[in-house]
Amino acid sequence: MQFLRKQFPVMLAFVMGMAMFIREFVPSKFSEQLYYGFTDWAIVIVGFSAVFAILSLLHHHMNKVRRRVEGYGYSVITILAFIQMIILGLIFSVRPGTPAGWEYQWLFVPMQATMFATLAFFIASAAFRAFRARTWEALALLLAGLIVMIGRVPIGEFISPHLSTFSDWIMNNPSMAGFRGIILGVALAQIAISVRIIFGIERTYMGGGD
Amino acid sequence: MEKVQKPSFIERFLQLDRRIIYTLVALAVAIPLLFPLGLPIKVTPEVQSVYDMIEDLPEGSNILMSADFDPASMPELYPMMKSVMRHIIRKHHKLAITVLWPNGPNLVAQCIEELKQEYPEWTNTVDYVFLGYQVGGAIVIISVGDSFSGTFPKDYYGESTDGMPIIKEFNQLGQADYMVMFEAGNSGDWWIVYGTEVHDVPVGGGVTAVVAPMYYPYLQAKQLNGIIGGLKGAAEYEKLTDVPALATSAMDSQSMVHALIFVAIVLANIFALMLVGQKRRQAREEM
Amino acid sequence: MKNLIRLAASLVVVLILLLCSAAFSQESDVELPEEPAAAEEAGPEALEGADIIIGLEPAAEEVPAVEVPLPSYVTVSDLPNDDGTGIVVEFEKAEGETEALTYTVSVGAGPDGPWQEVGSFPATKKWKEEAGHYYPAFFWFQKGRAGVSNNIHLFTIQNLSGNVPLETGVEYFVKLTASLDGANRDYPEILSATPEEQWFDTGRTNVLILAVLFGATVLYFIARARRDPNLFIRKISGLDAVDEAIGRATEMGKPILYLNGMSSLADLSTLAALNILGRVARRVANYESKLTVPCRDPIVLTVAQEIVKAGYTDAGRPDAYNADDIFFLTEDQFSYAAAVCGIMMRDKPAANFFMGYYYAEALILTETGASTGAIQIAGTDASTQLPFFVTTCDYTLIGEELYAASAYLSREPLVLGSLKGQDMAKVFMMVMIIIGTLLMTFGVVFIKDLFKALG
Amino acid sequence: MTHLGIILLQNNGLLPWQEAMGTFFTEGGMIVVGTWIAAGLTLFMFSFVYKDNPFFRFGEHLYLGISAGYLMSLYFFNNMKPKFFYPLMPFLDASGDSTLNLWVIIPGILGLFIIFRLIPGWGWLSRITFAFYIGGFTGISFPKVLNGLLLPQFYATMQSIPWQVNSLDSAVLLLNSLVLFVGALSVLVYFFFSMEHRGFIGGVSRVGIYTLMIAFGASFGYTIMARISLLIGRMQFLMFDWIGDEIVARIGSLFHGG
Repeated sequence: MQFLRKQFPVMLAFVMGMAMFIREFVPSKFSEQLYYGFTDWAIVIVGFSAVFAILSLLHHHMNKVRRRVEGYGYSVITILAFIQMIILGLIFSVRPGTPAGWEYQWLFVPMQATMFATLAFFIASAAFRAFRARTWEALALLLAGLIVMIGRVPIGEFISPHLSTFSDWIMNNPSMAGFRGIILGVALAQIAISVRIIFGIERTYMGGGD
Repeated sequence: MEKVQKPSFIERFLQLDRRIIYTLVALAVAIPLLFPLGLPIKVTPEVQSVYDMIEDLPEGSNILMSADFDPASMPELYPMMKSVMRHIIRKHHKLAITVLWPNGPNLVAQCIEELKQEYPEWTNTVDYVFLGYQVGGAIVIISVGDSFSGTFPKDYYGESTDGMPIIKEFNQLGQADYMVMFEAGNSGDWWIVYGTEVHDVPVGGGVTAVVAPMYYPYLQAKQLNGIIGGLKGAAEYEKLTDVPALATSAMDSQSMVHALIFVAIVLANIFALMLVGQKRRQAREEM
Repeated sequence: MKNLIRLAASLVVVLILLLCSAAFSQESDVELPEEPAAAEEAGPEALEGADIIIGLEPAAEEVPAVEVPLPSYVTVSDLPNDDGTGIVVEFEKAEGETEALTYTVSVGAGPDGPWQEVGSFPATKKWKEEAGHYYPAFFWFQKGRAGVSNNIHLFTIQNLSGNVPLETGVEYFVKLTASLDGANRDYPEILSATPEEQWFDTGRTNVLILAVLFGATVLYFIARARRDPNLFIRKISGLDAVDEAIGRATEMGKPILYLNGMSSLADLSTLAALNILGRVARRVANYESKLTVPCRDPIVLTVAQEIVKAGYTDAGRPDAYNADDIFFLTEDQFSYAAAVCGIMMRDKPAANFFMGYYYAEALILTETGASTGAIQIAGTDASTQLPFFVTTCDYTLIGEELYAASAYLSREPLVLGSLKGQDMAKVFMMVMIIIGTLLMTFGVVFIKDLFKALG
Repeated sequence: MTHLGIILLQNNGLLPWQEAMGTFFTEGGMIVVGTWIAAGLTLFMFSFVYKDNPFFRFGEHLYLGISAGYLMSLYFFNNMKPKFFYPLMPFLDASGDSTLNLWVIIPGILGLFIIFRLIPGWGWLSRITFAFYIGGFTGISFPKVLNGLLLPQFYATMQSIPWQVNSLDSAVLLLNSLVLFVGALSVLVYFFFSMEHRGFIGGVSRVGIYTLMIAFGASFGYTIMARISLLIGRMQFLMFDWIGDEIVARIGSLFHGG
């Protein structure tokens, strides 16, 4: 039992990791089957875990209702909205032209688009607060931001006709160099964490204790 | 120096409540939509070349259009699709329209309806055919290389495409003299790789600002003859066709908001510098 | 543990030797082609791995109205580095090729047809240089590799008409036709080849070598850290803020909000975020504050519950753990964001942690968090969202720092050793970039091809 | 219930009641109703940028429930049906594309291990699932990181430096390649953990910080336009689809003096 709890998961992670790693260098049909086999299985696992996740969501809101915490009425809305959607969705499917499809088009999509659009407000207020030349680094951020921002709209032409050329230059040279450095560093870090996981050195994800 | 009074105007400006900024942004977007300002727009060469291609083709040439986007990209792509379509109608070209994204066809249908009110003589099945959506992505593109009527047995309105007057002259990707695609994702890659490169059809693209960087390499490689990028590109095309519409006013909104943010940031920095100066002076006086 | 690492390391070495030998056995085929006598006539640049090489001058029996150029020789062979579903036609640029010339390739089950057209292309397209993955450029020592710039046409056949894939082990016959101004001319020989599957993708040799090199470096430094646990790792600014934020939340008696990012566990940054969550949970348990973890991915939810539980147990406070505090919201990006904003505005957490991968919603979350006056600490490798975290959060772990922080916080020598290994790999990379740039500046260009990813 | 279960699992195109609904949900009245609901919810969701309020709270909870329900239905139709139920019970798939594949019982068991977390004392079983899932995906991403992230950037950074300067254009080219070379390397030095950032290393990492700041500023400025486009899209919906072209045009003409 102790073996199943401790050593077995580590060994399983090693075997799976090595198998999928080696597979990447084998072009044969078997290796392709292995890949699609694994991802199909992962989809099934996620499907089961989704059931667990939904139970967690419902439990969280049921708890609020049961304990009558402030605003528990809203939790009732979430529960009802979920239940009616899943029932309609499973019976009629979620294609356009079904009740669930209608709800998707007229409830889900507008709310999604609106939340997305609030970014226009937030980006303005974030720019206002953050673009202050408090330090030399902040000045670099501020100048690059202002030039690129204004170089992208027609009024940039009023200020200087070279502004949009210069803003493209910033995007394609110093900015690209910065992101390249970030990506190279991240790639190395990801390699290191992969090695630690495959060789069982990194086991936080398995929890601890018993 | 007992000056613990109300914060000065400068200090209050630097601590500006975010809600005031939100209100200003909302106004800066809404007002130009109501009354377009008509700020000057400079046409970039990549938009000009799409326009020139449609303009210079002899009247009655075959043009294929693919609208591969959904309502999420409508603010950017719908206005440019509409003005390109209007340009095609004016030049009396034949037009076939396909859609590779499942939620796209309604947008095209809406665009056609609106243009028909402007140009009542523009006739379905003769001047244009709206083939609608077909599943399969790249397979659809390979298949239209063979025939439109085979790939789309029925058009969007449920009519059989076989035997339509337009289909008699224009039934293959290869017969197109030009193609314009409107892309919010990577379907354009498929069009280039499996379609226009294979059949040697020149192609121009209208793309959202987000995916534009993906398509510029094709422009450099001359696999695209032009790009209409984002709202700005749409506004430029409206200027070229001389019908300022949604994109032009949206571009005015953009300019307004950008100017607002720009001025606010510049003022904030000047004020912050002034405040630092003030504090220093005060400190010196106290000494 | 030690033995496991050793076992694993030796396994890797054995596997690599195996794979390399496979690679080189294939290479030897390439370097020593059994050249048929006919190839001599074709000229010195006999093509590698060809099943059949024919070098006859095109027979000029009947002179067509237009002189259609034909290539001097054509080869058909198995497509290398594939799963046995492709064959490839190669031929040298014909003399007098122009844009107007079109080549058409047809495939048949027997030498006499029936023929199915599988592709047709103008003479300005389909060059061998473009077929990177199948003919990796870093084997510059291969014959016919150097100085072939746009001299050899290469056309791969993987589907018959109607998208029917080729079958492994079946012989296919190929006919090449050149057309110019309506006149057609067939290449006089019908050639054939049989698709076969390969067991090592030579196109990824450089990836494998680098993976082993970097992997071994990391493992070596982990082993070294075991002997000498006092490796120097500089302080990562922003990490002290983690403790500070937890302390402040406790003083104020307010909860702490921790997000693991928007991605699934298939994304390594989510794992880094979960690692940090484990450390945060341990400290939170000591301080007796409340830790709220809304999740977006079902599997991340379950792992996060396990990790927080372990953190509380390690801190000796298993009773304080409440599974309901680590809960699922939804997988939809913006309803998740809306719900988290709701939590921020109502519970007013004193500290918000944003770790892992984020998309556009990042700014909605951080701006709402800033408006409630919380201390905000972010850590992400999502380069598109970094600008927003950096400008709206109190501390941001940028890119690699997220991963380093998860190692640093654990303070385990083994994990710190892997940071050291990572740095060594970085030195190697920087040196390679400098050497490569210098060499290329002085005209040695092949060095770049060694690092080309061929997909 | 079993009967309904079977119907759900079957794949036979439109079910009878779906046909009966016809175009009820896609035409006429339901669109008007939809537009009004959408407009109302749009305003509800926008209201939170001002401050938390009952309207937003209503919208937020409704959105949460609907999205969770919608995505769970999608999970069922797109994941569980084709990948789990059909391989177990191929006779349910009317298209006949499915074949019996009992191997899917293994991921089924691994999935059940996660649900077993609800049973006290059984939670540790889910570790096996985590190990399987995380181990496999790590093995997949390790080479992909090299192939898709590291090598392409590495390859792009290695550029020959055009030293010959004989015109303004060539000077710009030289500047560009130097900026790219120095910028990328200095950022890498900034991410160096084994040494204190002092002396030469400290100087280079300062350059790295400036490069990063320029990159972040530029990327921030670049994104503003795309975000405002989204707000324009919503405004156009409220002003033209909901309130209607004519009214908006009339308001507009009031101010235009028309």
